[in-house]
Amino acid sequence: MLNFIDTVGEAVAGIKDGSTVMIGGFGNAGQPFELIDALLDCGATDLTVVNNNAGQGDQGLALLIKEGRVKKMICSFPRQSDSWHFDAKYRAGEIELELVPQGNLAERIRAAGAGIGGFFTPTGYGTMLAEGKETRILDGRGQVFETPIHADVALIKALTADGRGNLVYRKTARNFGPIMAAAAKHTIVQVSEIVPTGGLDPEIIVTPGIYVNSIVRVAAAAGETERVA
Amino acid sequence: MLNFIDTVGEAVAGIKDGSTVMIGGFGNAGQPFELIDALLDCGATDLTVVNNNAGQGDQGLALLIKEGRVKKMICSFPRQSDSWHFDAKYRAGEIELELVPQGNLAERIRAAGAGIGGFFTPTGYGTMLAEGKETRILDGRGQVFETPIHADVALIKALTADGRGNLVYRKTARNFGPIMAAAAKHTIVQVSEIVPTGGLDPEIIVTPGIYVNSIVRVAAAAGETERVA
Amino acid sequence: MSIPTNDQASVRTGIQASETPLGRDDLARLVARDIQPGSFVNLGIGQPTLVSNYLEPEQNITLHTENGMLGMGPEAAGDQIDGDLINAGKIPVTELPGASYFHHADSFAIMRGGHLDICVLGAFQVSATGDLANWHTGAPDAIPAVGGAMDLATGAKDVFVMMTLLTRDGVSKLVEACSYPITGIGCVTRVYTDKAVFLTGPDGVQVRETFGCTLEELQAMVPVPLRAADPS
Amino acid sequence: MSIPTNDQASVRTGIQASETPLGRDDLARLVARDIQPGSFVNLGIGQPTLVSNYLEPEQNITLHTENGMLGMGPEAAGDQIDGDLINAGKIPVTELPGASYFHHADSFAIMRGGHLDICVLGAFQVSATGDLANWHTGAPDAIPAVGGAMDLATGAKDVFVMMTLLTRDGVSKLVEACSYPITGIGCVTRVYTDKAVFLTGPDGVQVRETFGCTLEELQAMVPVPLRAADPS
Repeated sequence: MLNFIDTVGEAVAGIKDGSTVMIGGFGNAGQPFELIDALLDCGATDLTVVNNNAGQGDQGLALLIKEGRVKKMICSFPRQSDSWHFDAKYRAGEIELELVPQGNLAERIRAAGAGIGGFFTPTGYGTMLAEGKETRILDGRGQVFETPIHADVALIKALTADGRGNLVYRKTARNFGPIMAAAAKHTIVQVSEIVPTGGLDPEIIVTPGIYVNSIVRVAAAAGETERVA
Repeated sequence: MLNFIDTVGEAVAGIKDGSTVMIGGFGNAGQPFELIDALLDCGATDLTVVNNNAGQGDQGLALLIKEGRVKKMICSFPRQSDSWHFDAKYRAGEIELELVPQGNLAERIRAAGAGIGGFFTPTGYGTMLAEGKETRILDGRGQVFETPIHADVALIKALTADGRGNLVYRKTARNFGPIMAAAAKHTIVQVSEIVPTGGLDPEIIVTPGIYVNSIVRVAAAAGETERVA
Repeated sequence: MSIPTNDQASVRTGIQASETPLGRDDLARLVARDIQPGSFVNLGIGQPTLVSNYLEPEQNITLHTENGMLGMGPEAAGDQIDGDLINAGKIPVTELPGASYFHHADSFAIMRGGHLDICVLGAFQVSATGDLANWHTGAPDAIPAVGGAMDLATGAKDVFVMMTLLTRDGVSKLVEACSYPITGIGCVTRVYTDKAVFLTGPDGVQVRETFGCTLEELQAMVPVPLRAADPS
Repeated sequence: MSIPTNDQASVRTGIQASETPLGRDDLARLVARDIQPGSFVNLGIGQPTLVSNYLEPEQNITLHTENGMLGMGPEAAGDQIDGDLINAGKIPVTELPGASYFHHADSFAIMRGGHLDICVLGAFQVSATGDLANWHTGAPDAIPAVGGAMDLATGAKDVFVMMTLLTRDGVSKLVEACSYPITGIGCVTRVYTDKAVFLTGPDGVQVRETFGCTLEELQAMVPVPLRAADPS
């Protein structure tokens, strides 16, 4: 069921302790900063967070980690020059890390949304990241068995929603949004703009409204909050 | 390497006997009729054809089957009121049939393009169509192991191409085009219109040019050849 | 004939009854009314397609068609007919405001990923535990064709079947175990027939409504144990 | 210094030589010239990014970035900077005519499905048979991070490595077997270094060019058997 919600606080209010939460974005592009801030405010804890990174600087996901709300990160690239909050928690043994090659992360999220129970991929074969995993030779190549990543909630950012919850994104801010929307039981989207039903060309819709549960408009213009310098 | 080609005949000239050929379309929508006619004219035989159906009436794929060029069909729905050429060949034992649930067909084609070596799906579990296939319980459900379908050539139809081979489609004619383009070694596209590079908005491109090898413009307006009555 | 006037399928108490068997259109009207507002629904080819005639705009139902569309509108007529805009039965249809198009893998991901609330399918047979047989008669000379039936049966949250209860020869299509090749195991949750509405599942068959017969008369036609539906 | 002026990497005969080691920019220029016209290419973070500075428009190369774009242009400056348009290194970039955007699973399908002609990556070590180690030093206190390295290594048709041949301590990074955790097995086809270009594969290491050293001097630095490249 689709709901249009007035504030980011109300949008995230139902997120429970212990939830698995997917958060869109790659770098700052597509990061739903306002929803993450609201998640910080709402107090939910003991979270498993799925994101490409593990927070940067002193904002968003990094603060959620700093405040001890994240028990486990599933991500491909936690180590960055400004990922000090994750680094500190990790070295202190206070956060669990499941490190996943980025393509496996994307494909496992996609598999969850598409009803695939598991798949074989050459990525990671013979590496540390395949240790303990089932392997087999397919098409003459060593391949590793990977399983879907489902989530209770996805927090994503899109450019525009229509009255049916159909979404379009902007440039490389599209990244994880479409696959996370499909993989989560409940998808919460912050958008820059809401247009009436029929206001988006059916040919250009990237995420159909069937994958969207809650929409909240955040006033900043597209790309505005992420603008560099 | 991308080539713009003047005639459908030249476009299909390189298709060899024994090839696996994917043909887009669902019903008449998205069927590349002119490319199929050219394939008939070019004489290639002993083909394995991947299509949702097995030809209708006295046109296109049905004629290819009638002329004995198809040794095997991989499809989900061969039996239609006007699939008499397939029916005759099948009853005569002159054509092999690999019957695949439509979603497995789509997902197996997608897997080929995405480098997935195989996947488990609940579709077909416990049915005749899973006989002899590996199964396992995943996420508490019986699932069947399915493998990718690769092709030598894909023949598809799109609405518009730009100078880089980027494609957009029209309404439900999109169907198998995007996934077949990615699954074939060589993708041949008939389009209604070719626009200069930069003439398609980067946000709306459905098939990036990396999946396209040959483009030929076929004069009929979009939807014109398929118009009913 | 009359149809019970419950607004929501989920607020029924025990068994309901009408005086005559239901015709195809009445049955379609009943299924339409049982679909929860805001649902995403796929209607199979044939009898299930009739359901679309009875969906009310205020139900806000979104129809999915497997060939790559959400927001499918009614069948197209006259100038609306466009060969690029068809449904799974290859019939020209229309597009409603808020529609979207996608390719076949994305379309079946919607079905297979459990995102459709309901699909409505025809059937040859349904078993007491919800096994569905609707793709193959099993006849040795039959050319098999499956289409999207197995994906729908396995993927939708609820699978409703619409069928006549008896074959032309008077044999029940609701059976202990399917003799036809099955489409999916334990997937059917409700069976709408001309004589009754059945709820199927791991615990056996409940009867929600009867049309033109009593529960006892119904039991005499059907080779599986029936009981009145639990109040829900 | 001078770089051999072959137009196509595939038409070289035996070993080539220049008088001095190559600097980073000269090496990037050499890699750029070795990329076949019309190729689809992914350039890794760091040194490989320099290659984009030397691609000629007439080569008609399309750059892919893992975060969801084909047709990436040069780094953005001034008013061009847009936080929604970044590369895999999170640096603002530009969009060329004919670009396209897609989501992460579609972007990695391009990499994993074997559709990229070439990726160019940095490395800690490459083995004689083309194993790549470029994601983890193996240090016990290191926080591991892999990003898209394994997908690129495994997926691209050709994997080119750019690195200095020796560590700061003078140890060869071209090794018999990687001591660092590997990124992919047997995936590297060419290694571009300041001292030589190597072709790696199941049959061992061939030297295509040397820069500021002879094949014998090179062999003295490298613990794996080298031979002059076969004429190709």
